[in-house]
Amino acid sequence: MSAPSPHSHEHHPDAHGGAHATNYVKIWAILLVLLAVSLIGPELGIRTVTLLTAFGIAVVKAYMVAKYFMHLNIERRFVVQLLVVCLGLMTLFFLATAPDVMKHWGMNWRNESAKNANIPEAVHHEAGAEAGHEAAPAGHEAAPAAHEAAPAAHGAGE
Amino acid sequence: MLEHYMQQGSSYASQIDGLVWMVLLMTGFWFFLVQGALFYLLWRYRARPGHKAVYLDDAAEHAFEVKWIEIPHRVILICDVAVIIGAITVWSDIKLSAPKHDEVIRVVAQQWAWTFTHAGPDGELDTADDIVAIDEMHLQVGKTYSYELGAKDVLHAFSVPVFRLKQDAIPGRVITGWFKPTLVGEFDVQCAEICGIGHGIMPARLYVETPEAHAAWLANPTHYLAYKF
Amino acid sequence: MAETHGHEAHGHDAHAHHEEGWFTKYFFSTDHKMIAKQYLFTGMLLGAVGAYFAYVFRMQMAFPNKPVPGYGLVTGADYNSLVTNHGAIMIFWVAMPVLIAAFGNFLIPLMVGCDDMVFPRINRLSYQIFLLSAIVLAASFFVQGGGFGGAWTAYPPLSAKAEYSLTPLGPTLWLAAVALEFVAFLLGGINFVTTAMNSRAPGMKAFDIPMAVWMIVIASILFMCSVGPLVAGAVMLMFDQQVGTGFFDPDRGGDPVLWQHLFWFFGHPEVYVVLLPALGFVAEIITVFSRKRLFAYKTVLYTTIGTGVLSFFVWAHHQFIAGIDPRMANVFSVTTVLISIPIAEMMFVYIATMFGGSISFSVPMLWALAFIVEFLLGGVTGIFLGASGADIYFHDTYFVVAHFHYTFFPIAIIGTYAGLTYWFPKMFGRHMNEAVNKVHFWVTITSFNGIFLPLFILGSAGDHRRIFDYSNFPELSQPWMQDMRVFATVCLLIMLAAQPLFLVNFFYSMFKGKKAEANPWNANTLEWQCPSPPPHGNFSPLPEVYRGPYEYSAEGRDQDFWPQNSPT
Amino acid sequence: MVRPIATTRSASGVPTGRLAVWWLIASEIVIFGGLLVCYLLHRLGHPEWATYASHTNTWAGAFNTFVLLTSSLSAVLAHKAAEEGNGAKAANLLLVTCGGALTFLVVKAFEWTYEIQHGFTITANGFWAFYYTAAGLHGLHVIAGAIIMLIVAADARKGKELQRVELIGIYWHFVDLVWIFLFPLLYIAK
Repeated sequence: MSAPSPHSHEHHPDAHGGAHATNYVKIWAILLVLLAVSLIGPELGIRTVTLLTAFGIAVVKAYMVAKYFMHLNIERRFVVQLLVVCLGLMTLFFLATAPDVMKHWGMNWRNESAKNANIPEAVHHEAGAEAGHEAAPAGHEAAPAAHEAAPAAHGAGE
Repeated sequence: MLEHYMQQGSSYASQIDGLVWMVLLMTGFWFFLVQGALFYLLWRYRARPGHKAVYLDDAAEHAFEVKWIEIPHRVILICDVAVIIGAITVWSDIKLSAPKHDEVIRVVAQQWAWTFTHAGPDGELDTADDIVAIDEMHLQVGKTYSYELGAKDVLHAFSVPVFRLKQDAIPGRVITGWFKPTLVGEFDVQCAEICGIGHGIMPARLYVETPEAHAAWLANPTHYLAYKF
Repeated sequence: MAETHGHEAHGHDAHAHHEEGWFTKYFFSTDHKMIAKQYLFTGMLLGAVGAYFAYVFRMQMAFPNKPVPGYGLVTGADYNSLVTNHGAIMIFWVAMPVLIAAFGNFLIPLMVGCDDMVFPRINRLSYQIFLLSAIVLAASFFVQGGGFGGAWTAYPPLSAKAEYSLTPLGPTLWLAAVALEFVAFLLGGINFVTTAMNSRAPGMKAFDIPMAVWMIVIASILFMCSVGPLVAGAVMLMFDQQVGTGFFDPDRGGDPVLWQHLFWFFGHPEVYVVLLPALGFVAEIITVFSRKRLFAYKTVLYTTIGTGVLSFFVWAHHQFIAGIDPRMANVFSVTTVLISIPIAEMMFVYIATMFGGSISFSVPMLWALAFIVEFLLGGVTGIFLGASGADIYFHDTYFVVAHFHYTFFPIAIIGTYAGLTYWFPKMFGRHMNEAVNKVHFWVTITSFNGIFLPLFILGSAGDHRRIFDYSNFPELSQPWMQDMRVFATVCLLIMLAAQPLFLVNFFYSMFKGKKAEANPWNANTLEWQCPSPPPHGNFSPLPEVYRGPYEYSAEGRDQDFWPQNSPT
Repeated sequence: MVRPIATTRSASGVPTGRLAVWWLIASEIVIFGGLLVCYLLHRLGHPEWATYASHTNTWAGAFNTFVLLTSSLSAVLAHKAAEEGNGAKAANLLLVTCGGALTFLVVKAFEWTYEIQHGFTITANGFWAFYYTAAGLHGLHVIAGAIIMLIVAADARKGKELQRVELIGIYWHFVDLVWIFLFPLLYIAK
């Protein structure tokens, strides 16, 4: 994917530090402030705000670390392109797999076991099991219901 | 091409066979054309004393490419578009559409047997008169059936070659589809997804009967057949 | 670049001084050529194991439920385990080590004109991890319950739960072996790509790099970018197997379809990962033996990169009827049929290279041409399976088996034989017996077609994969079908019988063959400009490059070849 | 072991060591990316996981994020020192980074023991399975990074192989980046 540049030319000094002394401590301070901000979200309790701040700030922090600490701003372009392509592949994988794994029903199919796990009764039930501190897998209780609801097979198979 | 080897037992079997014919004609044409060109070039430019290879510089290569490679390349693109259109129409007719069904049949695959729950005389599933048969499926010719496919343990695949029907059964999922038998007879049902050591020994028999024979079967169903082997 | 001519000479001499004991020379060597031979011999040994598995289960297909000579009675579990591990061994432990690691290790430093891989010790480590993975795989057969039998795709819940696969340890050891093999090829891949990108001889511009190096580098990049999710998937599946989590267990919130996506997101780029090196060897060989410039170098390069990129968008054509949402099948059917365009263009360009050439039919050329001829049929039959409508009938039948053997056999076997017969003089400094190799070629190719052409017909007649006994299916146990299975098995026996011809010739000529000079085929690429077999440090002095690798029959020159490193 | 001449060349304009580390980072992105995509798919598909996630200790996660950000700072300062040729200072800063790694692991150890004692084991349900797998894989990368950092620091103190300080720095920033995304995914999204 990355056609290497023609015969290397020395415009790119080996040492990065020499370019300009970015004040790393300042960047670090900004990152801590962003971390603090992202922590306010759960305190407020408004779900959308929490999600927005948490992930928005995570992206900003990631950008700053990549740019200033990993010196991607003065790295050769094909390296940045390579990393972005890998991220793009992951989003491609997410988008193509979501209709089957994220959603639990589709054209001519429905995911019975996942659907039963979602219904509130299962959650309430799980809370009960957890209060008892025995770590019975929560999904298990819901499973037999799934089997019965879907294939009401005659006793032969059980 | 397929009907020579496997009869067409369902309404959409001919559509799939038609698509296979189209792809066969197109790919056959290109295959023999390209092989012919290759063997001709090998014969024509074989090493002979006094014969020297020609040197095509970029300009000559480009000219050759435009004439001999771009044109076939575009025609292949057109063939591909035709194949895509054919494939999507056939796929949509079979897997995406769900025509009004006369009866529903529930198919459950498990490690190494098929369980078919027929709707019984009243034509409704989950009623008292349901008929459950092991490794036996009785259908009436000409009736449009919808199937509910589930699996108990591992992945299986409900495959009826004569219907050109194949759909994986996934534990935890119920997958629906339809078919309409058009050929009376006794056919095979195979498992098309590896499901453990018994994958090869879980055949089921499919009986497509005339309305009278089907009614007779409904009257005294031969279900609960013991395992044959 | 810091290195000057003088410095190189000094660096080179320092190499020669330290003496290598017998052990370090052969088993603990960091010389890319020795590591290449280690990969080659391990790959060939495991190829024999894979071929033995094929022999056993083909005998079971032809003569069901009769004891197979050299194995005994094949039960259902045995059959599944043999088929699973035939597939896994041939792809992960024969095609990849020989095509990418053996030839990659041997050719990349020589073809880009440097003395070794950039990280020799990591190179040695990647072979050791690969050897460990082969040992772990071998161990997986001898644990309680036998080897893993859930197909090389290892779909859960069959591969995740011991109560379904009836082999508690087999799947985990198999998965550990595959994961170790991924680690070995990630390390190796980084070495190949960095060496090819950085250690090029001075003067070698991007379009002066031979196609074999380009193809192995692009293959390594495709592998590194696609194997990631499956490494994560392997960790999750191993936890499912041994720790008891429910990543892919539908009863506990997991989803088996997620594993299918993880596997095939890697699976399809993987088949291009093994295809590209073979295409690279074919490009080198057809240009040398038709004394002609590779037709449209840039077109080949850009279609290769195009095929590589497109190969990330097609994976769900393996899952049309495997429970994905039917609407997604249409999307993947479009991309799958479209990927035939760049591959078709590459085939046309290879064939156009023959135009106006002076073609001599030596053994490497025969193998390279056989690759194109057989791979065309493999590619063409892929359209039937890429078209979602037709795949409903053909999925998991022997039509699919025949299709991918018409692509994998040219890649793994014909590509390897082409590479071996072409680079044998350089690797071992001697010539193989040409006549014996030609007999071996014709017997292998005719019997190969004899095995898999009938399988297309059997697949169309409804034969499904991985079924060890068709007698339970009346439709499939018709006499003419059983005769075809017997015919295919007999052809396999003939092919296997022909292989010792090559092996004896190979090992005999290694020591007793006619001495080979540096450039027996009069080729341009740099590996032919150093003595054969190349000494430690390859070139002295390290070459400079002045032109592309394929300047054959240039006008106004008496010689019909023009080595890359000759100034005039 | 005499390093081959091949390593001294950099036709692509990026020194060989750093080019190899970028390829390593690319393959790591795809590995962690694959795992996090699977987690995200399940998390968006199963709303009830939010209640399971409510038992994670956000403050421990936040403190660990602070620890890793600080260790990233010391890693980049070590790189700056190595650029200026001051091997000893770079080695000390690398040791500070290893200290940060150790703190991270100690906090994680306490966090996990608390959670396991309260029944949230890896086999409890889907969320906890992903929680331990993702955080565990990340923890292993932290340990691997710390070990390599000690080796590089030992060489740097003697003024040898100073360019490796930058290489381990890039790897360490990547480990920090993965945690920057793991933190909201596992801790904040409740």
